[in-house]
Amino acid sequence: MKYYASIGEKEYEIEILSETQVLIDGVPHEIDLKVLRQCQSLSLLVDGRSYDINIYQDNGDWDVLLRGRQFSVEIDDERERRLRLAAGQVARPTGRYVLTAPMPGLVIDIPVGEGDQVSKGDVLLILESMKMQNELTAPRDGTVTRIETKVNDNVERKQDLLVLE
Amino acid sequence: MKYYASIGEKEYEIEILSETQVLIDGVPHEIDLKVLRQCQSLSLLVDGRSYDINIYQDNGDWDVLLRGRQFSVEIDDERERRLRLAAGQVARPTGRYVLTAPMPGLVIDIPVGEGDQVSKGDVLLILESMKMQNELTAPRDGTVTRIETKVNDNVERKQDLLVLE
Amino acid sequence: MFKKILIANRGEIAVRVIRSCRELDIPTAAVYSDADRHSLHVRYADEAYYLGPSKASDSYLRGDKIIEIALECGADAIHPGYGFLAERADFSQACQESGITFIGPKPSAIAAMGDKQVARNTVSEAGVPVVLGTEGQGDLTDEELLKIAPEIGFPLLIKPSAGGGGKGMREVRNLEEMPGLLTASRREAEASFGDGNIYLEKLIQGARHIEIQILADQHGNVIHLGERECSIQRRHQKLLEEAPSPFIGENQELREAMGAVAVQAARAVDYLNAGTIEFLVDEDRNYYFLEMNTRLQVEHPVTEAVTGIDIIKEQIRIAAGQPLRLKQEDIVLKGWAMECRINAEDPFKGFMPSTGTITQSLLPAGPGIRVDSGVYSGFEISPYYDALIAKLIVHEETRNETITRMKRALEEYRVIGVRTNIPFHLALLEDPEFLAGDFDTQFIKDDVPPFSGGQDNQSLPEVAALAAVLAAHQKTQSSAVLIQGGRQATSNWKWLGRWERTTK
Amino acid sequence: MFKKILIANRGEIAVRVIRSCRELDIPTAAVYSDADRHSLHVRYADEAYYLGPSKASDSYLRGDKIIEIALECGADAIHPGYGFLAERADFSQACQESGITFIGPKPSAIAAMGDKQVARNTVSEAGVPVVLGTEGQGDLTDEELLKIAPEIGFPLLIKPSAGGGGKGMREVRNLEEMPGLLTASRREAEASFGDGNIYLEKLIQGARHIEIQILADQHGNVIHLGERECSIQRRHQKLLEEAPSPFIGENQELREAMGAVAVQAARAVDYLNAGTIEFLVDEDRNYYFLEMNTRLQVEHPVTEAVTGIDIIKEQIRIAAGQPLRLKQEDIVLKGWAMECRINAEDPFKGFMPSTGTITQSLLPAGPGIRVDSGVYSGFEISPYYDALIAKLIVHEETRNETITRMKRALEEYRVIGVRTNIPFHLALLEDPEFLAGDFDTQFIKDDVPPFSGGQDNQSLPEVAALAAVLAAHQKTQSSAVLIQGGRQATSNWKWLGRWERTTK
Repeated sequence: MKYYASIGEKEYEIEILSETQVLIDGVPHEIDLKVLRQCQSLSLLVDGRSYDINIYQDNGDWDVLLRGRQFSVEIDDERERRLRLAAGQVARPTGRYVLTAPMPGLVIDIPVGEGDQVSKGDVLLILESMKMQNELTAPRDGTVTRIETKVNDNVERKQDLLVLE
Repeated sequence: MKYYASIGEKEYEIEILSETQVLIDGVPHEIDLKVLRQCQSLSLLVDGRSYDINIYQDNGDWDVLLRGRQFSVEIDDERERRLRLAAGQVARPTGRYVLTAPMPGLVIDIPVGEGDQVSKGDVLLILESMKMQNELTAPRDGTVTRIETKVNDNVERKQDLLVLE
Repeated sequence: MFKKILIANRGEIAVRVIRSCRELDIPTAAVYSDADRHSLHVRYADEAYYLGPSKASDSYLRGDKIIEIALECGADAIHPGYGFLAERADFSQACQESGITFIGPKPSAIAAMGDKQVARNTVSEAGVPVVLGTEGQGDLTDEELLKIAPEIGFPLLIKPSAGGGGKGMREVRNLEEMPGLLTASRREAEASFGDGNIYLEKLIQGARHIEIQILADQHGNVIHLGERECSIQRRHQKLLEEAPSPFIGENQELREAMGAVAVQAARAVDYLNAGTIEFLVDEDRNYYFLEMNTRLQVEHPVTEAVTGIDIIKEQIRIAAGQPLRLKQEDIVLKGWAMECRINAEDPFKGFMPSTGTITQSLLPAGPGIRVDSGVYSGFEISPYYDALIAKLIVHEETRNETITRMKRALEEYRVIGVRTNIPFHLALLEDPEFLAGDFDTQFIKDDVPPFSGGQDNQSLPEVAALAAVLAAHQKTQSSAVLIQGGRQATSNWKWLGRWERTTK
Repeated sequence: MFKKILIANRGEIAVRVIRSCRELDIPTAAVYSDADRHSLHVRYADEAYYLGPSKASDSYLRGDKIIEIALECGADAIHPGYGFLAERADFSQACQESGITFIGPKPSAIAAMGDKQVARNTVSEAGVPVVLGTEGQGDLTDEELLKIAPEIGFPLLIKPSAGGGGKGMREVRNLEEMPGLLTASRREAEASFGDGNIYLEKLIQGARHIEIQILADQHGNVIHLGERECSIQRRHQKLLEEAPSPFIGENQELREAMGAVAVQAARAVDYLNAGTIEFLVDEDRNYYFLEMNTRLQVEHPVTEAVTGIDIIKEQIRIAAGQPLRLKQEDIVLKGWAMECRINAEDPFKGFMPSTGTITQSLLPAGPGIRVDSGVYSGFEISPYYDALIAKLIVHEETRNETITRMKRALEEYRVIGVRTNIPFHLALLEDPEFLAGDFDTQFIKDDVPPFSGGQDNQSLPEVAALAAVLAAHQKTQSSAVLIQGGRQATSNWKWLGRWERTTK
């Protein structure tokens, strides 16, 4: 089975040949995986090199903790990739973006209005939580099509705040 | 519901009145119990005093870890106790005792033979494990009625070794 | 000695105080809000009493209720920790009136130093140099502050009169952006300290934040325990502290001069118990009094490491009327110590706070490692309190060795379930300027994180990709059996799905 | 410096060595047996290679295979830890012949000191006092030993010529019981060290076991790092060690005299790297050479705590040919340190080893606490290796403060799933004679454990009974619902049943 894993700009083609053999970008590697349930860790040996890894899925991507570093990995399998290539789109879709509250908190300010054009990085909303004022910013350019909260609202984690299109 | 809990010679009569109220030897206490699953602990408040407790069942008794101390608690409920009192026996039965291996290991010596009379504390068997020679002793007086292993046997944890009656 | 000490705080610092009390064989009483019944300070204290709803203003800031609980449970002393009521003169006063020892300075000293403006006036009069600002001009309105600002000159800082820890602080680059920042600062100050008063202070460019730890007993003895380097800050929040300061280094003369000035500042307000004099030190080694924190500091452990002194035990002994056991000449700094504040925040997403359940917390261990934490595996982080989940302190012979030990510890430390700033610290510890000790308070830029996310080891991203693929592979295989795997492979992989459910 | 270090060991000491290597930025290679694929040393090393079956003689004692792996993976040095191959001159020799640096003494010094009989001869000739025994008489048969025994006089000790750590040692009170004890001793020595040779030594009554840590470099520098008190032993296995020794205490003259004799003993065999000279000290402060351990000791961390030196880093630097960074006069002992060995054994059942899965391991933390452990939550303890699962080391200013800190740490430490000797240590730390520093090597009696199981706090048994009843209550209620509890109670209690299944 062949997979495509991306970390930022870098893509790896990884093929699982057996429980102990993989190809990474065509290069064969011996692996030995031991799952340590109780401490939610993987002990992975790759050609004798030892890695102690914590991994979990977050919003579709895989989050990997390794030597104190954190990597977000996007994964496609062969079929998914073929489908997307056939459809002519290699990049992920960029359509509607719903800004949700990353944590419970108090809405302090909404410096944008419905219909506003915003650029990537613009502050969309200020949320107070854990004694800090946190600026929630636009992940890309777009238009604010809907605002679903107001200043002084207490919002829950994952609650929809506004929509960007 | 009323229970009788014994630690060594000392017995406590404990009645659970509600989720927040108990009687210990007739004295009322306010309790507040919080179970912390992930770390297998109980946080128990008793009249405002805080105790962080680990508890598990081992061979029928309850093992309680509390401030680095370990207590083995035997528990009877009201019905069990009534039955036993009616049968005229307050103490636990003393019948057949099967010595089992407390850990995997190698049988080094069996200084007793079938038919031997032994006293409490006598060495029944020497088991080598974790680089130590461990003496397994008689928990009470009795007669060795059966020996189910021999010197140089590798035994598994909980395997029957010999019977005392 | 005290019969019982109530700890009017939560989190790591409450646990820290409980530990020292237990070692002194003094029973402790914890207080807790709705959000904290499961917290470590409740579990580790000898007694625990319910205080109120989760919001700090309804619980940990309720001095009246805390004193009531202390009286009821027979506590004859209260340790305030840091934050919350630690620098409230009225609370110290109320304790005194209730016959309870407040483990900290007298109300008069808190008032004199706690109001940053009065403090600057006081020490200035005692001959200690201060940075230009609006001290001594009372609580000014926004209008008045906007008028004075150009006289001080930009850039300048807006600072809350009460409290510390960088909360409510704002840097102002020009007059235009100042009104909005004044509003934001007052709001944050009000939320954090229950006091919206603010003042202005000139921002010294290229300055270092270096502070001196003070101990003062009831018998007129005042000593200092050397300095801490606290210039590594993001938005005026300290992130990493060390002792000694690499800027002072072998300059024993400067160390002693600053120590002497700090003692002088403490004496100026008849100071009692542990406190810290914060200085700004410019590139020419001129130092200016910044403020005095009339309480224990978050970063006190680095001083404990290099001096071998348990500062909290000293605080308790001082409060009980005992004279200091050590004289100034007994204080010898040994080795080098560093503290990383581990916050529940995502360094890859603008350091946004991260709430949720910590499904696993695996602590680093071994030589020279200390962890002060208020969390554990299964702990739920609430949005009500700050993001500090642990402090990682290491100690070794030299600064370089301390840094490599810290990196080792950060790599061992695992927090799963919430994001932490551990990757930020690791990157910082590989920064050449940081390694050279060449940094000021502006070193950590707000918009551009100075770290690569761990590009030091080429193979790590590849291994991360492989691990993610192995995990994803299990997901896509409906039977959860690897291509050539058998029964064992099934059970080996099954956990992933299970754990996913747990962390969702 | 070395390109890569292979660690020829397992458990806490392998992890300990990996940590220092990582801090020195030297890649590490672990080796593991079948029983250890999941062990912490495999997880924390940079590389890990399979060695063989679980039995030590098929894996960790296979020097040939270990050298083969080292050559294959490009390791240019091997750290042997303690036990296993650490004191095998032939292994040190084989390393040397393969062009691999053995991080330890030269084969000649291991041979001279490793054979306890030769060692006693050597140091005796160098003018160091030794205890009466059969040293220098070669490997005697049981028959010969039985003949010599009455000349030495009873009580006496049977000791293995190879190895240390109390394994294979037997105390003999009279001639009658001696033949059986000789057999048992040889068997245990053979199993532990692959060498069944033994010798006899007079047992000095009321003696203390005090040892001196040595460091010797390739440039002729030999220094000592002060003493460790190791008299708290059960069946000649050390259980608790401290530095300094309360028996030596302020007697700087005795400390220096013993230190000088230790240096002299090390020089007598042209010693290199870290080593320890063990002494017996009688009530009149006469000290006798007992043996030299030509390796790292289990209890090295107490010396690290009071000196601030990382002994493993020193070992590596010495092996790499670097001169010692410190001179004798730089060694200053600061504060007091104590180590409790945490063993998987049941102190309530004759200290029987306890195997199984550690379902939870919650470490103590906070100031002055160090844990060196090779286990973690979910770790399965195998019957193949020794029962040491962790070392808990604490450091404070004075002995009394160190003891109260240790008690606090032991109370925080939770190991669930296997029994540990933590209750034993807690009881020991409350013993008046121990607190007074008044004990010898016979202090811990074999048959009567000197502890009450925690009767210091009257209410603890009552609370334990209550907790057990609350847990049992859940079990007896078929619906798992408390009498007046609702949904929340159900979920609150459900875990107990679940966990029970896990630990069975």
